[in-house]
Amino acid sequence: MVLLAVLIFVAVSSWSRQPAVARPSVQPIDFPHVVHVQTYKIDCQYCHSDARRSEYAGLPSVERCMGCHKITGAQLPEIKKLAEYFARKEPIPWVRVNKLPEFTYFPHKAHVRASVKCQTCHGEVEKMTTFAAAPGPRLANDLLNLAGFRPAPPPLTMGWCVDCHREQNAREDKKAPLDCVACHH
Amino acid sequence: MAPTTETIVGVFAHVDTTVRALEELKAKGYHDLTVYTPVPVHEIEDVVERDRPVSRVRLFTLLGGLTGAFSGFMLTIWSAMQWNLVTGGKPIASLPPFVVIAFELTILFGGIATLIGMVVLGRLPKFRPSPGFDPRFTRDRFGVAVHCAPDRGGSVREILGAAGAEEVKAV
Amino acid sequence: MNRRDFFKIVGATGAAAATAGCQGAGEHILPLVVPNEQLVPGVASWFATVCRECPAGCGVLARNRDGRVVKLEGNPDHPVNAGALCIRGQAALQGLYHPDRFAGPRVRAGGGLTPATWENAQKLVVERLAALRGAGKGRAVALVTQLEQGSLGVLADRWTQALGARPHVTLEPFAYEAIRAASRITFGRDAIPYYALEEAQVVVSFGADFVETWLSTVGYTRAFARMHAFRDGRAGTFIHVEPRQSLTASNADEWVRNAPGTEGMVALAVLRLMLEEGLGDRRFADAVARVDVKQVAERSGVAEATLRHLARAFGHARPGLAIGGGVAVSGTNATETQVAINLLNAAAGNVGRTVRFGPDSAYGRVTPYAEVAQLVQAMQRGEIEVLLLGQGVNPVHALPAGLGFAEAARRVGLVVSLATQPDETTALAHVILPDTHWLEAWGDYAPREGVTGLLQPTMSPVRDARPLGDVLLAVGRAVLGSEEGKGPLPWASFEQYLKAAWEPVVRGQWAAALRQGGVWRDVAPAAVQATAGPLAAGAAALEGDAGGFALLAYPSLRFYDGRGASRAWLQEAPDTMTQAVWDAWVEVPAEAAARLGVATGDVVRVSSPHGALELPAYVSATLHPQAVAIPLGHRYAPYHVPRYVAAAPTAMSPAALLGPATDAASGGAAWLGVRVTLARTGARRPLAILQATHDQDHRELAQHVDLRAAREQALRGRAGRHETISMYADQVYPGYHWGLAIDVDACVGCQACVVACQAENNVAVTGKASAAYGRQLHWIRIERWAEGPAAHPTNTFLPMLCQHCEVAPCEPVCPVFAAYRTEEGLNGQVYNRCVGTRYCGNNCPYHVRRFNWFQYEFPAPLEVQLNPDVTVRQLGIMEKCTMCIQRIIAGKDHARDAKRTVRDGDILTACQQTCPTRAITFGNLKDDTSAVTGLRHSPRAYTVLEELGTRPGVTYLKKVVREHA
Amino acid sequence: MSDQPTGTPTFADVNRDVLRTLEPPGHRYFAWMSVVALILAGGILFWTGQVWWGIGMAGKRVPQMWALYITTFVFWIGIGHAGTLISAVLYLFRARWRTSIYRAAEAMTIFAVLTAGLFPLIHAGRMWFAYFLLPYPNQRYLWPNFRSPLVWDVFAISTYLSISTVFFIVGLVPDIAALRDASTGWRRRIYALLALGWEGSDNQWRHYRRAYGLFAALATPLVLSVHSVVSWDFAMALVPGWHSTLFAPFFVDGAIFSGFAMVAVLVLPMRHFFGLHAYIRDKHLDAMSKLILVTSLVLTYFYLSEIFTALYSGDHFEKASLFWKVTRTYAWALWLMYFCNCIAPLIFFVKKARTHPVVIYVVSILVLIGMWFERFNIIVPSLAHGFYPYTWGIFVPSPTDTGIVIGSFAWFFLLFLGFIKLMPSLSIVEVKETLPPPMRDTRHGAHH
Repeated sequence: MVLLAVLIFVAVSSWSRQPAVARPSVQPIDFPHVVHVQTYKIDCQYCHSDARRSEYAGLPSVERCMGCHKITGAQLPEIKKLAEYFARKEPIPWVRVNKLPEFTYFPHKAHVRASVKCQTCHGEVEKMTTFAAAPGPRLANDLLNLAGFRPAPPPLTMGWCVDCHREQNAREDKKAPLDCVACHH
Repeated sequence: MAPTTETIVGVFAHVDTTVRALEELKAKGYHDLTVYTPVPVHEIEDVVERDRPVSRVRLFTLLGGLTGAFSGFMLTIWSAMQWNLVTGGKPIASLPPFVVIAFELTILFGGIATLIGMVVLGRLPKFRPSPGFDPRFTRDRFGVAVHCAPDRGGSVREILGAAGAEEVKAV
Repeated sequence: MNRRDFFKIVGATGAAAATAGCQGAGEHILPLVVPNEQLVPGVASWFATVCRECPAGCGVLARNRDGRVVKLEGNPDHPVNAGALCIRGQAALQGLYHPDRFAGPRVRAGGGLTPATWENAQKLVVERLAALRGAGKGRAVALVTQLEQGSLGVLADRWTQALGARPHVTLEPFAYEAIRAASRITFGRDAIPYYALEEAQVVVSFGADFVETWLSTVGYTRAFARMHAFRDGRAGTFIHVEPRQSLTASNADEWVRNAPGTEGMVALAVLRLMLEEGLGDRRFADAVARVDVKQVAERSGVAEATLRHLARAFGHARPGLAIGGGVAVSGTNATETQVAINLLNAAAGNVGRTVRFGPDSAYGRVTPYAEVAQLVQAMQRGEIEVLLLGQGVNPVHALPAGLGFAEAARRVGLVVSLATQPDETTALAHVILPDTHWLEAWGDYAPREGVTGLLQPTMSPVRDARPLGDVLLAVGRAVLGSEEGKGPLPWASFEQYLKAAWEPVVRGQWAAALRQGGVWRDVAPAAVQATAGPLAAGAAALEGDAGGFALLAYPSLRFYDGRGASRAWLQEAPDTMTQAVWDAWVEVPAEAAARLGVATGDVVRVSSPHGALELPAYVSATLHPQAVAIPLGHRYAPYHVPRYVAAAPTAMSPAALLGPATDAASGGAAWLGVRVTLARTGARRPLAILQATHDQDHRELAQHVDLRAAREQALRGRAGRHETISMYADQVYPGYHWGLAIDVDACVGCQACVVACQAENNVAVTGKASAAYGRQLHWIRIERWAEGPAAHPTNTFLPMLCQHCEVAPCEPVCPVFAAYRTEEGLNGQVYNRCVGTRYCGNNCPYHVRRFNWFQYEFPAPLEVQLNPDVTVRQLGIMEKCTMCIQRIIAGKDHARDAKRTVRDGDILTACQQTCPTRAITFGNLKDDTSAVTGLRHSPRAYTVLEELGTRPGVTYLKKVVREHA
Repeated sequence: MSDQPTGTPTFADVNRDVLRTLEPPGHRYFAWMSVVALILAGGILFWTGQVWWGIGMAGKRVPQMWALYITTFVFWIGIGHAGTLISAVLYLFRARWRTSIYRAAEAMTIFAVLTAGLFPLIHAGRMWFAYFLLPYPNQRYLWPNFRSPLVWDVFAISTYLSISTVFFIVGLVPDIAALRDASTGWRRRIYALLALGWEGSDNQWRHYRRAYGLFAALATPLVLSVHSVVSWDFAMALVPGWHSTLFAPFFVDGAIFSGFAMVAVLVLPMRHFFGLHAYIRDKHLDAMSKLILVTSLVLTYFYLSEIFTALYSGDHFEKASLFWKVTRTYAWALWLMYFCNCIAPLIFFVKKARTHPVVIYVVSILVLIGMWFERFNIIVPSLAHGFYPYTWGIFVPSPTDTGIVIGSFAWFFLLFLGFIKLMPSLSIVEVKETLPPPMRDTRHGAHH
């Protein structure tokens, strides 16, 4: 009877918990990370320049994009779109891919300082033509847990963060906080 | 089916007659008996249980209880270790409160084990009524079903009849 | 739970998207088009400016996150407030993001105001002005603003001259004209001096409510703390003379209750006795020769012994200081009273020492009330065709009804209001050209000689508004028909004008001046000679039923003259003395209440010769039996009703009861001028009073120690301090151990911390009904605990917040670890884990945990103010003080960048940061050198409800009471 | 069995009489049913509103973070106890008079616990996260705080519910078999399924009897533990008026007290409407009355010692809290409680009263009221006058919490009404056991 109750509630839990969203993203401009990162070897932080100093990684200003694209590939249709945005002095309404719940505080700065690679959380962006993520809690995981198996928690879930923090603390002299209120306040 | 043994049922209206029949049968060396009673009657039990061990249900209970107690402490202490969160300045593995959990689980597991024991040993659930059964046995009649070699049927009827069965039938 | 919620601002500000940072909630994220070097998304940048909520002109730092201002803090470099900010300053944000703010120009069509374009709206004004000018009737134009003596004031003067309009009028309801006049009479100088409280040994205040509103509340409260707090070793004496036990009176070591309007004679009697005792300058003997002490004692109700004691205390002080303010110097005899006070100072030789002319207050520049009265008369006579009213002025509400401003205004052809949000005065306006909020504007303001603060826009305008300066320039040029660069008003914008005006001062150092928040220099005290003829101050003359009660109409700590009342934060912050929120009340002396048979909450009809007011009674044992008191400035903003209060009463401010009476000598408005009669209506309007009782029932929550004992302990240390023993091992703190120390001796109960916390931590506003039912959400509260005789209690103010106990009762009862102990000594509260069993709330002996009974809303655009670093709590969640965990995290982060550990001062909690008296200290208890550790081991240290063994992380320091108190 | 007036019912009579109670009900029954259902619907509506708009809909506040819901929760848990006590403890003591009422009492237990179980959910600010209290492995690696009495509750109550249900079902099996053999058509098929093919063979009986005894042995400590745990919700807290070692026995006794009152309230009408006077005899009523009387006296003793400790301890907070309770806002509730729980039952010292159905019924109702108010008096006034004078305050119930509480009673009676028509509310088997087994030979006449 108790077990039954548990099962029901676990099922409930999988939707009632706000997960990290993961949607196939249709971007206003078809931006290929693969080209920028692999072909042109541009460092992540060249564009996402706030990561090292801010809670947010930040997006490149349209001006910065134009910095290269005034010349580079200016004739390509997607780049033309970019140019139009710039001409209209409008921000590009990028569609959000990674988002943590509102009650979770995730500072990029601290993680960059601890020299965590972007790919650790965002996946192999350098191989992505369209950026996507498949994170978030899944009912399957809870059920497997319940059955006694311990599947690795999917990316951008709490358990996943915690695993990494614990590894860090176990290895080097790092002090990755495991305090609840470090992230939830 | 070709009967290698036959079953003869005697239906009784009274306890004392039933008891007499049982005594008689046992004396005559019939040990493969099934007794149906609407309620447990100790006169009958005395006869039936005389040469049988006590029910083993209690072993189930004991094991269940122990499992409960153990898993109770395991769960609480182990899960507390998962985060080492201090509350109210108390130690991580603060046993006194955990005793409560352990106790409740002891009872729970013990109870469930007992149920299992009863079902398993009592051969429940039974999907098809056994041949000797008669609906009257759950109301106010007592039944004695004797399983014997086909050739002994006659004497069994005799005994039952003599003991005062209202009705004797072979099934 | 919307947090880091940027997108809504786009709805709020037209141009936001272009200047916006990048983190969007939900679907879209917007990059900057052109990077703005000042704004790194997710990193706060600070802009220095000047608070214009009242004429005190404190320096302010605005915290800008992702293009929007989310918090105000005092500017530590500013000489007036040195980092502190008062409750009204903290709440200014709610003026910036006020839901009722005009979204753009409005023009009256038919009954109501309809939106219009700037062009059309301005055209209306321009045409009218041009016509008048053509007809040579420039005098029919009047410009009224709040006190603007900086560049804007000068521009306004230029503008009026250029158009030949009437001289620019600055309107401040409380202008302390009596002090000016008295200075003229006694010292021959038309100014309001600087009173150096910090250097006085004994301060005798005649109604000067400096903790609430007097002149420069933050500045003088700071000064008071330095002169009075035991902490700084001065432990000076403060004596307060007032008929009502105001917040300031509660902070006095000795509160002397006098009959209303008799402060003047009391001062003279004290002076006479002082001279009789041979203390002070004999030259003033003949000035008080005719003062009959016995008669004074009898008329003022102050015992002769008390007068003598005052005289001795004041006479022996080296130096002392006598100040006058509040009701005492705003009566019909205000100037006489202030003259008497001046003489006290002169005779005691305080002039030049604690009374300093030179760094004179900006209040001295306010247009005299007499001229305002003349303007109103002119309006009545229909001589005024165009009346322009700047923001911050609301004469219909704030000026005595007897002046008849409303009627007069109805006779004006075109009333142009530049207010930012609707009020009683805009209701009469024909055209509204919304001014920018001061947080969006350029400008400068000099609160006193030698200190000039600079205002700069701290964010892009929240609404479609234009600064007054720009409007004046545009309109002026249009009227004069001159174009940009030419004529008397050549400047393209006020910004340009300001920079031009400042160039000679800053000489290229503009940026530096902006960063500092202004420029300041020391001003040498000017030498003045005191002269005095024979004096015999009488009591204030009050019109109305001789048997009635003197009406004490006093400016409210929270609303000043009503400017603050539209802020929900201020409405919900309790008035410290009554602990009432969300409503006005009439303070009725207990005797009278008994006679009328009214209890607190019964509606009473207060009638004066000039009007009547129906207010719930607050029965007070301390108020003088011949007086009733009503705070000024109470009103509701449209969005408060019915969201926070059931219905809006017609009027709540005593201004409606006051006549045209003035103080003859100065011409200033007489706030103490009428007697009123009380009548029971039978109706009830229960007040939302947050504190159940002011008697702490021997529970030693607020403790005090005698001055002598305190001195002794300070030398020898305190004997017999026992540590509470525990069955468990003490907690070990691997890193930091945060702690808080609160000096009850320093706390004056100004409530600034309450609103600061509310602003910092996204604490919602609940409204009157909820607050009355114990559902308010403040994380910190200021309690008033009264001891001694009911009619004359000693009040102690106790800031109460989460005690962050080491052995916290709230933690073990939480079934899901939502409440737990962090390894840095905080009581963590994990909102997203909380299920809402409220067990912790029951089990907290201090009852400082707050529960989200409903889903509380932040009406747009107020949600733009929400602090992105703090979760907005959902319904059904328990919340409480976190010691500003987000600031702790930020502080540790910065320290780590600098490759060091956190030091004292790296982290200031919001409450500590804003406290004018530095009563709150945050720090690391593991660091023996930190201030908080020192205080924790002070002989005055104690913890609340110590016997429960909760081992709080918050230490309190006992209030130090003076022998004669 | 000398006190049996007219002829003792035979085994067959028992079957007949019990089966009679299961005959299709009359319109009166349905009228009652629909009234109850209507009230329940109201309660559900209020609950929906509360979930939607927030706990604020209920009259809770600082300082009464808990109020009517927990009050009623404890009340229902208490009610449950009598059932288990009758079926388990009295079974172990071989108190034969229990047989005719224990089935109803057990059903009551289960329904009471089912009702009580709702309240923690209703009470929680975010009940949709209530599963956080359950220990199950999850991706967050988070577990409940086993130091919290609320988690003890979760375990105690779910265990209690499970065990009582098992106990109840096991007790039913032989009876259902009897129903099976007495009924026809679809009913027969259903009962056949539920009877698990019970035949009453000697083998089944011997394990059954043993198991039943063991259940009783397990249920006895359990029933004592459950209400102790519930009492610790309060005793573990710091609040003056809660923080007392007295609470566990105090609550258990109160529970049995109120439980028996509820049994009387349920059984007396059954006896009347189903004409079960032959089975529920005066001696049963007498025994129940005596138990109510005894528990009442014990309770009175606890009340006195509670007051005594508050006074004798010299603890300022305790004393202040006590004086406030006795004299201020909620004093009426306190005195009402004293009357209902201490004075009213004293009438059972009169022998006639002990067997007079109406008297018993009235007293029982009073006791139920009294016991509900006991919990109210423990929770609301204690919180109203706690450690911190600033937040002293008065709780005012709102339509929502009142409605939900009333709804919970409807829910309980709905379940019970359903039960008495679907299941034998008298234990056929155990009643038969108490009857003299049929003997032909009168020499064995005297039964032992």
